[in-house]
Amino acid sequence: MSAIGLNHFLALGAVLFCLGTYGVLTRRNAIAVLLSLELMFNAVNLNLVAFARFMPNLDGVVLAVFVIAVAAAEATVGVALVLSIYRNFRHIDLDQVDTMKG
Amino acid sequence: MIYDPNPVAFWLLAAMVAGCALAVVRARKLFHAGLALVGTLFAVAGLYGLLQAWFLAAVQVLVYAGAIAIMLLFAIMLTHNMMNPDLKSLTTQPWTAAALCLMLLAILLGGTLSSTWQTAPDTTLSPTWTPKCGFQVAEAIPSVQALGFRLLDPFTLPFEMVSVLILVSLIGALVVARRNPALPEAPEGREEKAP
Amino acid sequence: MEPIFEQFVRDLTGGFQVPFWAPMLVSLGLVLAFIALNAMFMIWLERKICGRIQRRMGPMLTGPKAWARFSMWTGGWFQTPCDSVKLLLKEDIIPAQVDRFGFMLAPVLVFMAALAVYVPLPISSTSYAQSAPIVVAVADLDIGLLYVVAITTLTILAILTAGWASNNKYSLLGGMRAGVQILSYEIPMLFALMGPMVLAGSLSLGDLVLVQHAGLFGVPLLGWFLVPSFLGAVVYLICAVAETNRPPFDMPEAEQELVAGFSTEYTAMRFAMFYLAEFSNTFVVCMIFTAVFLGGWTLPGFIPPSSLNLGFFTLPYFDLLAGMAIFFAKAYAVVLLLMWIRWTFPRLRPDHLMTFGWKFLLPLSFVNLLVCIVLAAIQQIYFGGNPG
Amino acid sequence: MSPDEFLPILQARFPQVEFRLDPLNPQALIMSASGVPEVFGWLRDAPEAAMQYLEFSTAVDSPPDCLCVVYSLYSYTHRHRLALKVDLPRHAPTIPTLSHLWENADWNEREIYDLFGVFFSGHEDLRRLMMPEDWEGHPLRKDYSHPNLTPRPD
Amino acid sequence: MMRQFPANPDLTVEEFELNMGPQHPSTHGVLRLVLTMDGERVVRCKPVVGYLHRSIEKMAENRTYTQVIPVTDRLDYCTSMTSNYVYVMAVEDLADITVPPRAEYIRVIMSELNRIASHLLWYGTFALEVGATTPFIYGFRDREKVLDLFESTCGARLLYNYLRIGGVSRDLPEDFCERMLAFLDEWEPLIREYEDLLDENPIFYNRTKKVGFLSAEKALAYGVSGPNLRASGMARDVRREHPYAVYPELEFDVPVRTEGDVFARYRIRMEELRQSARILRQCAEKLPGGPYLEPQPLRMVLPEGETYVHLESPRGDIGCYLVSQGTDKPYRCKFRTPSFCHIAVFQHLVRDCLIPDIMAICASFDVVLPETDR
Repeated sequence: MSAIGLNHFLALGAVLFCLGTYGVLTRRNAIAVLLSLELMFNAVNLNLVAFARFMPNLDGVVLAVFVIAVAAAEATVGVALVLSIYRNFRHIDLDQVDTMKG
Repeated sequence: MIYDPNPVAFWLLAAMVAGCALAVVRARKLFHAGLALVGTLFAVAGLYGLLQAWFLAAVQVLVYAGAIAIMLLFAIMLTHNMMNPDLKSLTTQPWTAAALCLMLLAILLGGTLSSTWQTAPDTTLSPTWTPKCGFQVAEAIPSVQALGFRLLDPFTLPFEMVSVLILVSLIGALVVARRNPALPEAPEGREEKAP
Repeated sequence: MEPIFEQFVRDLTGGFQVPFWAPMLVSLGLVLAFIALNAMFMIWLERKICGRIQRRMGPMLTGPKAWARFSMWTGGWFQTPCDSVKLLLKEDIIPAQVDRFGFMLAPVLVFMAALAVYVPLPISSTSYAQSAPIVVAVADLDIGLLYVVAITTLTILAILTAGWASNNKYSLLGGMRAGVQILSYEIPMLFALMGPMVLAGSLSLGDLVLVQHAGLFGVPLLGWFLVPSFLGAVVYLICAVAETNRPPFDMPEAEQELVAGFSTEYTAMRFAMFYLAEFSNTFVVCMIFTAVFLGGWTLPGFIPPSSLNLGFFTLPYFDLLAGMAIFFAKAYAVVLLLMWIRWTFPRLRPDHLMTFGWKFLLPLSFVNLLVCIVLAAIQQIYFGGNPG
Repeated sequence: MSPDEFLPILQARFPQVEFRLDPLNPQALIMSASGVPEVFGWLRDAPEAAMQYLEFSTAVDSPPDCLCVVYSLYSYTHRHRLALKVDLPRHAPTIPTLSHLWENADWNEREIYDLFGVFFSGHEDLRRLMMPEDWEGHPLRKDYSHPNLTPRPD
Repeated sequence: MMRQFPANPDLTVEEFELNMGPQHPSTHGVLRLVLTMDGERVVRCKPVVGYLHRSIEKMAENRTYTQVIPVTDRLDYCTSMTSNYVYVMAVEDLADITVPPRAEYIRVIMSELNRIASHLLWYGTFALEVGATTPFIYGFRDREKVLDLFESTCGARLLYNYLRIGGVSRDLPEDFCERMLAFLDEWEPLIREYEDLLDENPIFYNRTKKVGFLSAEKALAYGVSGPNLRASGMARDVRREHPYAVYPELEFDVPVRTEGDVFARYRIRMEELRQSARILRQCAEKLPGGPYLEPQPLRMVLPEGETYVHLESPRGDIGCYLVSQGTDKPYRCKFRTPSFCHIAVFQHLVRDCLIPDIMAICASFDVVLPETDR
């Protein structure tokens, strides 16, 4: 196995990102979509940190910290929405959640 | 100081990341998907360690796996009646989505692998950079102190903006998820409350 | 750990170069052995202390009656080995409708968390071979403190999985309660630890202890962080009791209400894992308290010589052993304090627990942070910074 | 006030209900089944009676014809007690409920219904209290027989 | 069952039923509480009883008057002395037998000792409900000493079968008074120790103050009696209002509190421990000599008639309604027991509270199931 270079990390990031999108596209359940969304965030972070390490400056890691913070904020709002949907419709099956009432 | 990560560690962690991510996407039970997500987060934290971003690894475990994933697990537990896991309505048209994602993967890999990045892995991180307040930065590669000063020095505005963002999302989430305020008080119980 | 281990092997075998994975395995073995022995000793100690507080004698029957005179204190010391053997031999039932994967994963996760927490904890320091003293710990990470708090997420995860996988209403409630409790006490704990971080200017536990040894404002006696960030120490101790689900914060296993909380369905070996993990967590919490607030393995103004000659035999690594002795003495003192709290307080109600945590401990830790920042600034400006 | 002082007042106020002293029990009055809610309502609310406390209510089965329901009232302010007995036919005894006056009556009446078979009209949740729901027969009746009930040998 | 919200009709919240008991570690005996829960909060509670129904009243109808006494022991196994006493008093009232004064004093001594034993048992289990394990051991350690006194007089520790119609079955052993006074001298300062364990403790304070509030009207409506009624402000003690036996000659005061919550009930019972000790000391001085039993024929026949007699048991106002038709067996014997009403009150009390509150409230009512199910 040759020495591990930047491309290995980028490839891994890409694979993770695609799996995330696959999850978002195919899952019916709202929370499963949120889970796959977290996957995509992680893929982005991985690339950022890989870049930060290989062209040596710290901005990538700083940006990664910000991305984690934003992902946290996004996830809270996402779960809040899911809970209120669950209160109204007793299930969180995205296909049937289409009324704008209430 | 030449930086070369241990290949065995890298391939092990990469396999774990891919495996857990697949599990998140394909898991039969929703709770297993949650667990798999936590597995991915820990594997990615390991990769950050490999890339010597120690602080980020700790933050990832603490914030991501410790708060966000746990919150999602709570959401799963709250919304999911325990007795019958929803096996039936799991995925919609899986094959078309898989084809789409593979095409996306091909494009991404084509783009990244072919281009040449001007990297200089064998130098320590920004040795010359010293923050204005004159406190000498430890020489070690991305040490916590260096990251700390980096966060506050050039990135002060984004740092404050993110804290405001988190506050706003917190309050927003509370308002959205709060139970309907017009909950009728139980007639009999209420006026019996202790004086 | 690596430099000391290599030095030790080089002394013994005269220059044999150790492969890079050897110190990891050795430290893993040491930590595992320590967890097992320490848990057994602490379970027995807990029952003895509980007995003495309730004016009875605790376990007395098992074990030989060697020291009859003070058998009141040493009687029954063979009790916990018997218990553990019993637990091992009991039938290991997995109920039918249980979610097998989650059910089996939970104890493993709990034990993983209990194991992983020991990494950054410094036991003592030795300068036997090299000139500068090296901190003796599995791996003195420079994000030690943050790592320790991060590992508690594993315990939360394990408890949630156990609660969920047991597939019964009571354990789900117990699991959720435990998760919420640990989560909401992690934040005041982190803020309480920020005080010492600011004072020491670093996250690694080794540096914390060295700064404490150097003393505050030039006075070695004030060095222990217990003195400058006293509020932080109190808040940390309360959060520690809550984190390890010990009374008066033991709602998750409150037998009266939820039968046995999240570990209702677990039997024999798996229950032993939870039980062992709880006790090893308690000891870890006490080790962190000693390292962060009680000046770890140092006594103010006392530096043990690196090797002591006892006339006919020079004892090498004496400073390592002395440091370890001091460290464990302090740690067990804190353990006794926790046990004393356990048997005297009634249980808190969950909503009191929440309001107490969020509305009382958190502001208190902010105040403590402010005090520490002021003290650190004074130390920095007038007394020329930290040795770290 | 003892029962014989109560007697004239009650007879004056409720002419259509006939009261008489109970020869066996000095503290009791025997009344007819009609007008039970009004009498008890008055007893509870009238200042001179002020019976806020229903101590207990039970039934005494005396075959062949009479099943008598007993109520024992106590007034906290006047410190006096009054027992009221109502005779009912044995085969289908029904009596209006008092659970709206005293909540204590709710469970007492359920127990009487369970063990004696007295039906309380107006009781919102008249179920068996002691016996399992699907139990037939009323155990405390004198003529109650059950396969595994063996009489004592003496 | 879905609970509709009037404000927003399509918003339904699913409540789930939770069964607590009948085999639950915290319910005393076999009580089952059907709780309708809304998340962590309890919305409604329906107690279900009848699991311990032995139909003592049916058994009493097939036994002669003296054979019923051991049956009444099982009525309330924590205080079987007072259950015996109430039945025996009813029979004596019907047959108007006068009991020799020494027997009266012995009966009062026994019921007060029984009150101390029952309150100590209550103290231990109540503290355990609230989560403190140490008081349990302290309470039971001292209760053992009281049970030793019982064992020396009537041979049994829990179900004594000691009283007879017309007096007591056996005289007190000679050194009984000295041993009892020795116990009291050693034990009374310990009450202060019990209170130190719980009283000033902020956690205990939060768990019991303003929890399980019972207003005086509701208490009367539900027929609550004893310490629980006195905690809601009604100073009603049968020993004071309708004095029986030798209570008129003894002076003791009746503790009353007005808050009506769990803490008030706890304080009342701790105070009653001291009053019982005071009564016992007076009885020990005034204990007269003379016969301890007015012998009665074994198969005694009572004249036709009915009577209702009641006295103060540690749990409340226990009564016996006895009907005799001139035969040697009671025609109808109804026991009015306090726990029967106290469990009924749970429907009203356990509402809009948390699960740990239920434990505290049920424990503070000192409920015993054999008494309820009879």
